[in-house]
Amino acid sequence: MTSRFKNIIPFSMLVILAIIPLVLGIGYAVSYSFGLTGVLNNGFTLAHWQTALSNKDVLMSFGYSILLSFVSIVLCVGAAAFLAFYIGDKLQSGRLSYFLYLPMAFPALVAAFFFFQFLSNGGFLSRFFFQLGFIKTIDDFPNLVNDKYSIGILAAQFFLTLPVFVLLNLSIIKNENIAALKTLGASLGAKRSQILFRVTLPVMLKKSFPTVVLFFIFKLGTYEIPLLLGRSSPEVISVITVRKMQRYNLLDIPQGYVIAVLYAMLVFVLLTLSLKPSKINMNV
Amino acid sequence: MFKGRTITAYLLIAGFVLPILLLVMLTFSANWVYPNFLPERFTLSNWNEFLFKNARLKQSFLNSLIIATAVSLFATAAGFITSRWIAYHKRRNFLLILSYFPYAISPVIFAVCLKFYFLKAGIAGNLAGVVLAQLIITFPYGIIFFTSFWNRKVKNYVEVASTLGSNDVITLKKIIFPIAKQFLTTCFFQCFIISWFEYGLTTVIGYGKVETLTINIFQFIKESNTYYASLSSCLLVVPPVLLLWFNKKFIFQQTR
Amino acid sequence: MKRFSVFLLTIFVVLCSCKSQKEHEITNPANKPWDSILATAKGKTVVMNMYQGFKKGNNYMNEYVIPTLQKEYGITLKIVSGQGKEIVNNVMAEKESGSAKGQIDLCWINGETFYQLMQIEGLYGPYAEKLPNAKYIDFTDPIIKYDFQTEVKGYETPWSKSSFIVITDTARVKKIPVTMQDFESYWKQNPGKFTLAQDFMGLTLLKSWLVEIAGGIKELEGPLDEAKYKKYSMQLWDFVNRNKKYFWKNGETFPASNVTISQMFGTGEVNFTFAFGNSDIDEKVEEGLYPKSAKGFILQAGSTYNTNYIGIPFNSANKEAAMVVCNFLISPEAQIKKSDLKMWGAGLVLDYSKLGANDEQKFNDLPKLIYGLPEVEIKQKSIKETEPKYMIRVDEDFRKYVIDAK
Amino acid sequence: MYLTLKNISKNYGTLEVLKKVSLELQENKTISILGKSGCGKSTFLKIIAGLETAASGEIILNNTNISNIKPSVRNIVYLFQEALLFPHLNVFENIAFGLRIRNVKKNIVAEKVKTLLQQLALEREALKMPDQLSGGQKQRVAFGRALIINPPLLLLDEPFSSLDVETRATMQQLYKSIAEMYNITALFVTHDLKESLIMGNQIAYMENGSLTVYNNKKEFINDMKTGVEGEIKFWNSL
Repeated sequence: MTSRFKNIIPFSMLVILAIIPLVLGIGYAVSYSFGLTGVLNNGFTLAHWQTALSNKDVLMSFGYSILLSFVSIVLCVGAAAFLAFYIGDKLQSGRLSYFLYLPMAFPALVAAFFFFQFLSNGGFLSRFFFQLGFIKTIDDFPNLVNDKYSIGILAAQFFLTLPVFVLLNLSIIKNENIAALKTLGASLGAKRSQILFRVTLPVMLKKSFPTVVLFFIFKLGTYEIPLLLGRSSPEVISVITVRKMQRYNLLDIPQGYVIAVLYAMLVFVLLTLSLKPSKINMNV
Repeated sequence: MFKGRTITAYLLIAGFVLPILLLVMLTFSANWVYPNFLPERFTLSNWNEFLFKNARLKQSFLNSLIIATAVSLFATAAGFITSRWIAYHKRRNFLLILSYFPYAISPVIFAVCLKFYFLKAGIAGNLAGVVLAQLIITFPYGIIFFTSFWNRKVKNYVEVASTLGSNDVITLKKIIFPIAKQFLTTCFFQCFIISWFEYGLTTVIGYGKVETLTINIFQFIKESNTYYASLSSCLLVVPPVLLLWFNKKFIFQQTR
Repeated sequence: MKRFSVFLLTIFVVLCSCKSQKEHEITNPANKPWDSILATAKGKTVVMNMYQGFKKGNNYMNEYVIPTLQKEYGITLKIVSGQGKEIVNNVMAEKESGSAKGQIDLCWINGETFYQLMQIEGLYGPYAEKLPNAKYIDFTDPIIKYDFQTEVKGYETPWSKSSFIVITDTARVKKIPVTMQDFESYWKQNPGKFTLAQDFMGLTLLKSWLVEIAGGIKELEGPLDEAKYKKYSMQLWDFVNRNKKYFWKNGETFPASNVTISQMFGTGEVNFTFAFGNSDIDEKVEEGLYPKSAKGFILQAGSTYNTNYIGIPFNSANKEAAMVVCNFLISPEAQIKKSDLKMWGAGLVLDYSKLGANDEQKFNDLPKLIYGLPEVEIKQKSIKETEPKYMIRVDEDFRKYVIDAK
Repeated sequence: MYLTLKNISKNYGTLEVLKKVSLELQENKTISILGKSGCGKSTFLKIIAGLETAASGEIILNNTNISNIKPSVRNIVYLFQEALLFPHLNVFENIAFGLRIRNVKKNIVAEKVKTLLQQLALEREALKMPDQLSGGQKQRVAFGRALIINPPLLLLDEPFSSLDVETRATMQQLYKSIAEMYNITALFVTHDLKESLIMGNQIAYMENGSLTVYNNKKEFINDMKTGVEGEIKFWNSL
């Protein structure tokens, strides 16, 4: 029937461009991690999984990535909520609103490069402080990139993601008619803090939850920013994967695929959790 | 109260504008020696080099442009068609999660898992391979983007049109396209930007042979060539900023 | 849905089962007469993997080599960033997928990279000694015959010789540390002013210290001796670990590349940087990056002296053109240009005595180093490279015992 | 008989939405179908329009079996609860749509649309976009858009349910006069008892996918399940 024929095109596009690459990519990683493919592999083995999982650096990398993404998201969500309520009207319309979109014109790589130029010991901020006489030598400037607390990475990600969440919050405030809900709360006798914690924030969080999880997933896979601004150890998941795959010790390569498989599983679980039916809503 | 709000707003905006200003400044700089805040002298030579001498940067700009255009055209069209099928499909949610996956996963990790097949197919290290690889992440984005378009209302419009005697082709031309126009352009530009910004996947599948602006930037950073890195950064940032000026919506994408 | 998954599974199984096919036994193009090689090479594009961290090196390639090759041989040379592990990885991936037409036609390699490429049979050869310009090279010279103690056997074309030196600023460092002990006391007095990179430069430094611990290169000659390596390397990691708190950023991170260290040396963030090749100081002083008080010196262990080479991956689709490029790069003209401080300032790989009088004159007319070490001094203190496995092990263990150790 | 529906059934999975529904309707008559929301009314209309396919049953219109004909060829117009005016076209073009896609000559289109605009009291709105119209105006445009192609059968799915009481009354009268003027044959679905009585020449009641067709209004009023009696009692008790 014609409708059947019509469906062939989207079906085959989905299969060819999305499903086959997915199955092939993950299949390859799985088979490599179990020693089934690869020049130096000879047959099924659990050894790579054992080595990778007993390696402190692999587990630390997962812990570090999760923590980093979490902190980064919390910072963004918190600041965005504050800004949306405090100066939302200024950001929503008028000339200023255009500037809010500026960071979205930055690729992660450029943001990373800029923050390196800005925050490193030889960077803009350090020079500025030197000129003002706050620091006497280059060594007085605190470590803000490749640093212990990942300040550089967090700064770059904050810069890139903050506008997204401000816009998200602004649209939720508008669509969910938060102002009316607040009035309603007040008329029912709620105090200001009660309105905030019992009405406004719960509504906002519930509405933005899927997007928050999605961004958490994005942050988990971030590559360029930690590559340039991170420390040698611990490394985020993408960086350690690529590094393990480019080792002098060629026998370490399967470990890279073990990490890739673990990461893919993590993403899948998070996606399934956040995309429960009817929660899919990309148009913020 | 009022003052505090104004100051906050301007501080925020300043934080967003500063990076562009400083990057632009670096492109005109020479001998930027510590601890001077400003370079010893300003020069046009970096731009001069780009505009008139260095064929490599120009080629990269062109490559980025070709790849992004091809990718976004195809991803928009394919995403539009496929999302319609998925939106009205029984297993809509399952298919959507499947589409989210390639979009949400780290492109560079996805790329190292796929590299083998690209090599096997003989399309690693060339433009076509990079376009295909980028399609693998932008096409699902297109699907996700358009699923909200194919809502009940649009379905009803189509039904009304058909009972009024309109066949599929006419409905597509006279009803669906006009209604979807805004969606289509927005999706096109967002895919364009995703592709324009892409680094991890492009470097793995493109072997570094397909030089795009992001690849250039990374090379310049590796060489510690701050001025050139800034210059290519500016080239990368300017088109999206222009788009922004044109229409804010076009660049509102899910920044990674 | 079921049908669909079966379909996918089939595709996957089919694709996986295609074992990488054995490359065809082609007749060695190197045996063809040079004229016919030249003719085949014409109009081809050669892709070269190259470490692009040397600005001058990039200029040499972009401004001299590429246009000259185009003009004289009709060959388009395309430079692509890539080094060491990346090259090995790419060649291996191509081997796995059985791609007959390789992505890369030339790569700039040496040491462990060469060793590994040979291990996976990733290089084409032997061809190097058949190049017409090979006559200028003394292939019996041990520094050319052996790449990190692995015999080259015509699988690589030597490109230049260089030696490892440490650079410091005499204005900032009054008493230059040479031994490990010197360094230890220097670090304690001047915390935060020293670091090493995770690339070949940093690894060479670590190997130099390994030699110092072992009491000289003699002890580490020959194939890697596990017992010896264990003994000395443990001392090395102990040395680094007990001192790293005095390193840049308290030794919690190490730059990915020495390029960063050179930049930081320029801004005064650190007081030492490293280089392969004596001309580095002159270049960077002239560029304005290093102060004029910059000075090179040699560590207690001596200056690791090696040759870097150019190899052709096994599956290059343009072997003839790649050979023509190799031949050009070892021509007296290209080599003398390369030694020119204004171009690159790399060490000549040709045998000086085999040059014609004309070329000899040209070479001697080149400007001399102002800030670098005298060539004689380096020669006296030069030591040969340890076996490649040392590099590989040091690389791994540096990560394991220092970077990842908490 | 002009329209005959024979044993139409439909199920979604195990849920039976329509159970062997049959119906007959004469030309130029309107039948009201009363039913609560979710009783299967909309599915029923969609099957007649060809937007959904029935599991079994036949649709015979003017002696032709149209059960397997594409909706765009059936010409049966289906009017939704919402007016569903094409948002990118103005009032004039919305009404003209059916003719435009049939490549009718421009001057004829202009003439016909103009007449309809007059009859629907929409002359002043001709160049407005849908979002500038009131609810009643929108529904009138939707009518005009349907009437212009002279459909052999009109399906109305609670077209006035979202309008306020006053507008609703006006629209009901307007529909009646237009139906007469254009000799319309129609199925009018509503959940409003009064409306069903006003609009239909004939009345039917749908519940849980089964349809009861009444021979006359008396029978309809007497049937307990329609709730008419309860309503009458309420008004009498006042």
